[in-house]
Amino acid sequence: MTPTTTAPTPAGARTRTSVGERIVEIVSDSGEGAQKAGQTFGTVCAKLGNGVWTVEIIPAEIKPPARSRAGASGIRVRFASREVTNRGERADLVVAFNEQVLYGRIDSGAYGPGTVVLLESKWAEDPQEEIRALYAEALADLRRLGLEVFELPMERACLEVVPDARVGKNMFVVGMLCEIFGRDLDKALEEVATVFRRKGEKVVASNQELLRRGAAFAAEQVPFAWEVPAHAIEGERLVMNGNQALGLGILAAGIETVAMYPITPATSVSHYLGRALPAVGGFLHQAEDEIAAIGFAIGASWAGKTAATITSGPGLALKTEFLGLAVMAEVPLVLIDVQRGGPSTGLPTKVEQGDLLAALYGATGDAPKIVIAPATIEECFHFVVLARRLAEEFRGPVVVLTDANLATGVAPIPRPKLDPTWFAPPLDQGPWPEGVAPYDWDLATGLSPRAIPGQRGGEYVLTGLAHTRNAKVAYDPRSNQEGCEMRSRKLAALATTLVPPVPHGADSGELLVVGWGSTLGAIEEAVDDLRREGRSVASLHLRFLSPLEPGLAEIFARFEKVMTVEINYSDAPDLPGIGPENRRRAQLALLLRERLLVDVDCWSAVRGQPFGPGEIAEAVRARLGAASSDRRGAA
Amino acid sequence: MTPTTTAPTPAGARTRTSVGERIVEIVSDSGEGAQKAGQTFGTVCAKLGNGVWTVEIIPAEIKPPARSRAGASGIRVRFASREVTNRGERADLVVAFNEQVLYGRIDSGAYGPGTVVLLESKWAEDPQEEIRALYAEALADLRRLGLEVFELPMERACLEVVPDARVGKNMFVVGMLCEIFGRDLDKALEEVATVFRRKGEKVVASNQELLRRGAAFAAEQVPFAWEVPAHAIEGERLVMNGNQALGLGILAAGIETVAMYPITPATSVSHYLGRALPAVGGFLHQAEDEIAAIGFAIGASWAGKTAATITSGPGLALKTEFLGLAVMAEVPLVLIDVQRGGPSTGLPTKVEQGDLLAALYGATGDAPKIVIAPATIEECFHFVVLARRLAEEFRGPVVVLTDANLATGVAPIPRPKLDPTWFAPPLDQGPWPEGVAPYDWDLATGLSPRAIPGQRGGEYVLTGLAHTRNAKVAYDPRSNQEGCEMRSRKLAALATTLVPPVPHGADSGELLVVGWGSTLGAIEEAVDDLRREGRSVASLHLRFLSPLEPGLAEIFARFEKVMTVEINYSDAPDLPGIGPENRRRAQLALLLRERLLVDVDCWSAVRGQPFGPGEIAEAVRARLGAASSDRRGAA
Amino acid sequence: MFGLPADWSLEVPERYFTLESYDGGVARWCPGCGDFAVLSAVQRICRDEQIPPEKLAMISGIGCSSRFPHYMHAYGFHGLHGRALPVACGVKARRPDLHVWVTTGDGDCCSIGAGHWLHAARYNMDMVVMVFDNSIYGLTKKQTSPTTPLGVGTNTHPDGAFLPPLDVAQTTLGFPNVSFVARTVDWNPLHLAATLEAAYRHKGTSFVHILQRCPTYTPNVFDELRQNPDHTLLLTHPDGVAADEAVRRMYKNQLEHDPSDYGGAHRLADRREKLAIGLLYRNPSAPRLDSFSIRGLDLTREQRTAALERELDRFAV
Amino acid sequence: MFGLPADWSLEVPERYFTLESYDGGVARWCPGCGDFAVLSAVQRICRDEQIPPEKLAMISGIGCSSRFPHYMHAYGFHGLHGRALPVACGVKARRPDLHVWVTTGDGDCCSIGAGHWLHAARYNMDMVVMVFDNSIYGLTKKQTSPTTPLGVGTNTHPDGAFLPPLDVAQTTLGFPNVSFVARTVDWNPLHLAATLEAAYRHKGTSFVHILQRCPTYTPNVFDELRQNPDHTLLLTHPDGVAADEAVRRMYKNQLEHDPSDYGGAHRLADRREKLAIGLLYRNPSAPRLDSFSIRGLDLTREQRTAALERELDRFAV
Ligand SMILES: Cc1ncc(C[n+]2csc(CCOP(=O)(O)OP(=O)(O)O)c2C)c(N)n1
Ligand SMILES: Cc1ncc(C[n+]2csc(CCOP(=O)(O)OP(=O)(O)O)c2C)c(N)n1
Ligand code: SF4
Ligand code: SF4
Ligand SMILES: [Mg+2]
Ligand SMILES: [Mg+2]
Repeated sequence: MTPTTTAPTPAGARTRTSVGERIVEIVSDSGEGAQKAGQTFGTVCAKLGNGVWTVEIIPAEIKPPARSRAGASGIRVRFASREVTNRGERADLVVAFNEQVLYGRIDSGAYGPGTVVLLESKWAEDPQEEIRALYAEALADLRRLGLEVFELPMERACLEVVPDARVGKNMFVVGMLCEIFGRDLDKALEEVATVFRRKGEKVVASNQELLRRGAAFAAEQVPFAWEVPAHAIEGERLVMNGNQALGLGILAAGIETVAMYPITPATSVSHYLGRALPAVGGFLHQAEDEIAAIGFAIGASWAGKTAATITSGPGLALKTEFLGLAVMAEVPLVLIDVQRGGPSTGLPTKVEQGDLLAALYGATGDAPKIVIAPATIEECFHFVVLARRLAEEFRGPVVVLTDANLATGVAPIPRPKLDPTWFAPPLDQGPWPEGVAPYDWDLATGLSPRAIPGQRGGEYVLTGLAHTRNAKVAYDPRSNQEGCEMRSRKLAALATTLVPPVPHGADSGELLVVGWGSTLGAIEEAVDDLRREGRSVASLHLRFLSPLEPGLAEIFARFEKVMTVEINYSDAPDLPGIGPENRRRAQLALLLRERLLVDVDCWSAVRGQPFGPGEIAEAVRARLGAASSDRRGAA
Repeated sequence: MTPTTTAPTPAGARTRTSVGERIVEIVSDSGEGAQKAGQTFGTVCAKLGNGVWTVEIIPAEIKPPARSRAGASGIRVRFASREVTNRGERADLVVAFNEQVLYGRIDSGAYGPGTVVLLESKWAEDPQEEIRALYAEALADLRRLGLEVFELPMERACLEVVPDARVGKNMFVVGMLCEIFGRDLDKALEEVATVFRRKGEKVVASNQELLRRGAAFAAEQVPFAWEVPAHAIEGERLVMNGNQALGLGILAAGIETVAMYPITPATSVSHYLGRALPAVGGFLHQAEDEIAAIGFAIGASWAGKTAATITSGPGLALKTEFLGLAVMAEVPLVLIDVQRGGPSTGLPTKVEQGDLLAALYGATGDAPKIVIAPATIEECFHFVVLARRLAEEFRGPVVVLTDANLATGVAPIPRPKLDPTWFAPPLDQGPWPEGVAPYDWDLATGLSPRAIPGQRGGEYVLTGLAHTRNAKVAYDPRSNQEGCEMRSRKLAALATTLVPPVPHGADSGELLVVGWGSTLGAIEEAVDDLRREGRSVASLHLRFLSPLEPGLAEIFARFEKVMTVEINYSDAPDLPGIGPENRRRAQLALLLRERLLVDVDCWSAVRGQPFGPGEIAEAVRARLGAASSDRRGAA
Repeated sequence: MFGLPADWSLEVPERYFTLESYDGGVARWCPGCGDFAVLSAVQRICRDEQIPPEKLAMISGIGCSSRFPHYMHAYGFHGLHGRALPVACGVKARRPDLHVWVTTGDGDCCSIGAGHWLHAARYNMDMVVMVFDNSIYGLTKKQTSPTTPLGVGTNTHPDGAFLPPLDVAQTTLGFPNVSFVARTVDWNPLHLAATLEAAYRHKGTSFVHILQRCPTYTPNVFDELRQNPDHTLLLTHPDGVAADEAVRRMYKNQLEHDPSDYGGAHRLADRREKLAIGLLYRNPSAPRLDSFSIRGLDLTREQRTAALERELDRFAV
Repeated sequence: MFGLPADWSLEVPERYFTLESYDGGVARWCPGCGDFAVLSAVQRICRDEQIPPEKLAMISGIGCSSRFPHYMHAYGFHGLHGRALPVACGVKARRPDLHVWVTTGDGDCCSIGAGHWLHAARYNMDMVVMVFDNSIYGLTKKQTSPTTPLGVGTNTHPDGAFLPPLDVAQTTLGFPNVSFVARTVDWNPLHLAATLEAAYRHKGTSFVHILQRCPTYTPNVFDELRQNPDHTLLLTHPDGVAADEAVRRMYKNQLEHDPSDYGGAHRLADRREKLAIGLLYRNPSAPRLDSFSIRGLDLTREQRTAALERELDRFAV
């Protein structure tokens, strides 16, 4: 981001530069409250009308030792004069409570030349010589890398207000940021009051004082100031992460039974539901394992209560057999998979879009099912509502694929206006119409009405064995063929109700970037940037992966080249031994190639990190044949 | 099959027609020994130099009631003047102990106009009127369908030798068949002696007498006689089914630990191993479930003992998570999946090739693994030997896909000459070379040597988390990318060692039929028949599904049209609402389309039955646009 | 109750259910299979209790015994091998009005289903769990089960199992929060019925260990027991399984055992001496997960919507 | 033994292992985590027993405690959540020369791993199974485990669990063919070490229930126990866990309990009165599956080839 305008500021000598957006990080040892600081600052920005995306930086260990390189705990706040849809790339400003935690962040590419670091300076005077030496060494390293470091005695300033700086520094930092970005201090003080409400007046007062001091401190010690003007927002906004949005979606869909087994990064959905589901009259079941969880949900659903189960990669693997049963026996079910890095236990806290093929093809035999992927936090909410309806209308499981990036990203979304049709309808216990088979398949659509236990006259025995429309076990040659046809036809029927997606940027051109899931924001931002450079690029984002949205062949035909961008593994195209016949491609690319017979290329990586718009743009430039330093793409 | 020559026979008035092949079935209520009769007759044919394929007809229930339509228990014997590779289609001759069991067989298309039925006639005089009526009705039905029925008092003839015909009829039938087909009775008597050896001389003598009586009875009562000349066979032959071949392959590969959980149709492998594995010093572990079974095998393999686990569809689903671990942590493992009808519990005893995509893509994240599929009973043996070697050389799991058709088909195969290199090498317990990492990946091939517990200096901790070449857990952006690349590269490395497959029939032409697994025999027979009709058709059979065999694009380019024939589900192409963009295609077709961007068509069905050459030929004719009664293919 | 049309309950008294009301067609087990006896007993209880067939949820795994639901006229769920109990818990969690009966086998329950077995006992939701113990894998044709006695050859262990069998009742007794464990035999229809009746009446998860004959694969395992009634010990108690006069006459060995005596139950469950049949243990006050899971079922749509708006409020900025 | 080069055994006496020989690098548990104590105790036993590091197979599932193998210098297998025991059994089945130690958590073992827990007890292969019971899911950040006490709020049950906790030792005792069950606490290093030592010496599957502090998520659950030693009952017996003088001095409540007394073990396992620590139960003669699984390891290549030819012969026509 380059500065756009320069405006004089009230803060004395400094000029306040107006910019379109800024990325700020607060990093520290864990337990120092950096995350609360970032959330508070982010909320203030959101309230003032900025687009905001915050994401927590979580160490791999639960309590890593202090001052450890891999142990950074913190938060990133990206805010702008427009909607923010992703975490962006390099930070503009970092507040760090020690110098060691910066290393891990640099390693993952979060900082680079130009990043400004406000660094706690007390380590320079540490009684331990080793620490002083490490500090000096790090300072040199940082500067060598082009970071602009300001050493500040933040902790000392805090100690003037509180006896233990560990628990006070964070609001001090919020004060600093408010000053640096010219935020209305009253709004921030109000927010502090809300955050600490439950802890009593004394705590509120002391934190408000810290905030004021921080602001004063920055005014004195920080030699720059920025402004990120707000944009107009309409209507009420809610601030949440994607997992909370999923949880709220469950409530709004009237899903009253959720069965799960804890697994990162899906667990926080159930943390939310642990409290919220009972509040709306539902029940959260923490089952003994993932198999029991899906079995429980299927049982509840068969008994007429639409149910959901929530998991991540390894848990999805365990649910494979039951997922096949839900397809075969046509039991509505919402299965949410918050994807993490794989294969196997993989990267539990990191992002990947690696479960698409497993969701589609994991079950043995032919198990057609609906698979959808929300692309934004707002869609996390609405897609659960959609999934519940699809599950019941199409009588089968609906897999909702989100990922760790959506799960942990926090942003404001418009407050949904609740619609009574979202709720699951009340349990039908009226008599079952005589003569209607338990699988009264409509030959054209494969759809059939469903008898719920308790409905007189609807008695039937659900089975995972091949069966007739009367739910009778049948091993004859026709019944299995018919059942498979009927279940497959449901997807075709659903597809006829979908409309073709609309490309972003342009309707035709040199290259079309195709994505799905959480990469939407970064891809579209990249496309916008590339188009501004004059490149003939557009993007298309798919929400329905099964059935695929219609009209793709027609859209693809308008572009010279089509390429997916996905956070999953693909062989780099130019490796020795890799040719078009044996290249293992990214997962959506595989699907599209098979269906459309179009030479869909892909650019993907499995680095456990969301893509930033810059690296996507870079990859596109490389594929377009422009000058690029990285022809190998992500590999 | 049309008669080829006619020769006078010794048996008086009848002429003995010489034919290229015959399909004979013996059907009865379960417990009447039909299977033993068929096996005995098949063995006699094999010994005399016929190609033979026998397959048991097994009712869905364990002990269905007598004279029930769905309860047919029996056997089919197809034998010919050449190798027989599949069960063929309509039977030429049926021996039936009651008329009711014929219905189920007719239903599955096993009989049709021209099939000759030798039917037990006692039911015509049954004391129960109902039975007499059923018998009469069935006779009428059979004749209406064009079957040629001969009513014979077989049971009465048996009762002259034994007091209970239930346990004697079967050898009587063998005698009849020997006479009808002009088989050397001495060979048959010898075989009877072998079969009943353990039951004592008296039993042998009485069964031999029954055999003689049967022969005499047929000579008197059966007004026709056939001859199926033998063909030259070289070397010693073994007669077995595909599951026994897998079991023997395990022994020959030196796999000394097999962990399984019973599941049809894989279980009979372990029935064989239950006795045989200890005999060669190995251990069969029946685990508490499929997850434990694969975990046990992985543990054994990590400890240096190459291990196998054997399962079918639902069990494969349960093994998904551990399979991902074996890929991620690079543990050699042979996983045999004897495919059955799916999805879900599906058709437990019936054939399907429905697990290909689940094997390839079932595990979450990117889990590249080797997948191979034997196409014959002989290959069932050799592919296990191959799988063990590949698993160890490429340090990961190898999935071997067979199916219920191979599992139950019995045929003679050349006796394998044991090769010492087939055996797993002895446990290496020498010191581990200093400085060699536990995953010392070769950058070009992804291969690395493996330390075995007990090797001094090789200590490392295997993990399913993302890890470095030092086996250290790593969440940094590069390590996961590198690990994924290395594991994927192994497939590319293996592919370079493979040679392109060779089409059967012709090198170029109008249509190429592509298959995999147990359909080989039927497809090639169909291609031969079609070529004899003058059609420009060839076939290609793949054994390696992952990595795919090389050179396919080049081969496909020589044909106008390519079409897979698979026993799994695909949408019929001409259904309303189904277009090329959303047609759900057969599994190998999907793979080939994605990789080669060739418009590979497919013809498939999920009727729980192996394909016969005739229906394949018919499907090909339909796709070639020739006159056909069934344009919808298998749907 | 839950979305029932208002006129529904009025209809109930007009209906009378006979044994045929529960008949789901011809059962296809082998002749002489013990499963038939259990089917009859359950149908009888349903008739005696006048349970509307649509209120029955018959849930099973996979195995010969797990075909049970197909032979009942009722709602049935013939699911996956080993997984009947999680499904049953899911059904019961929010449908307290349904009568849940679970059919499972010694392999289905004690081998692949072992984890769920333990946890379902712990959850203690109100349902009857019938464990059909024929000491073998029947449906897959004679493989060793965890209950196969030593010395019985099977297809996977031709020389017999390596380890002594587990006893279903005894092992169940060891599970946390277990509230009802009884044992009976299929060949004593009166005792079988009385045991299932007691199980049905218990509020909680009632495990009934049923020794079940499999003439096809384990024809002789119960020979001694069946030929000599002295190897059986009939447990009697006013709080136990009601033992008919006819049953009492059959067994000379009888013991009054208070089903609240957990220690005694443990000792009696041991089969090495005699086979104790009847109610081994019952704890009517063990907590039930379904008493928690039904919370909120009574909320109206309006209450739920209001609560949902409050939830949204929490995220407002 | 199995494919060892002939000179191998000669080398052994020359090596001496110190504690450092088993050091796998800095352990990364939270400060104050009970897991550290167990790690030290195990390293000490390995040193005392002079087990070559390459003969150690440290196997775990997933959880905080399951990181154990990473901190040992040894062969390690950090596998899947809940699945340590099947892997361990597979290792031991054909490698009797390896010393197998299993690390598992209360969630790993008693929840997702429950089926394997029961069956591994039944298989009774020679290994030590350490169940780290911190009454919580640690790694995934505070969800209810089957051992979470009532009243302890978690992220999935903010008002506490619905059901009373299961006790690991007590439940294990109920499993068929179980041969060794002991209990100890991480905060008594002497008793911990003595208990693990006894477990190591037992031939069979030795379950050690370790109450383990998790200062991060369940800081207070053991407060009472730790503050008042009178809530602990020290089990003593010549066949039991050797109790050091120092340990004896700590606990005023002591009981001589014969570990062969199964009924007594059951009663003592109950934690409602006092926490009994020490050896609850041991049965050295319980059959072991590994005594069967090793059969045939001594066959030579020639013998195996000959047997294989015989197998082929059976199919000859
Ligand atoms: C996941 C899975 N594994 C294995 C099977 C095969 N299978 C079906 S029933 C059964 C065991 C049956 O034994 P049991 O539970 O004792 O019931 P029984 O037939 O004796 O009544 C097995 C292993 C299956 N259907 N699914
Ligand atoms: C199949 C699967 N499900 C869930 C998880 C997530 N997970 C990892 S550890 C854990 C529980 C840890 O609790 P515990 O076993 O008590 O070990 P602790 O961390 O307390 O030592 C869970 C649920 C996983 N890794 N894999
Ligand atoms: S095999 Fe045994 S359990 Fe199964 S139906 Fe037959 S007799 Fe009953
Ligand atoms: S969370 Fe608890 S169990 Fe895990 S390392 Fe920290 S203190 Fe130990
Ligand atoms: Mg059984
Ligand atoms: Mg724990």
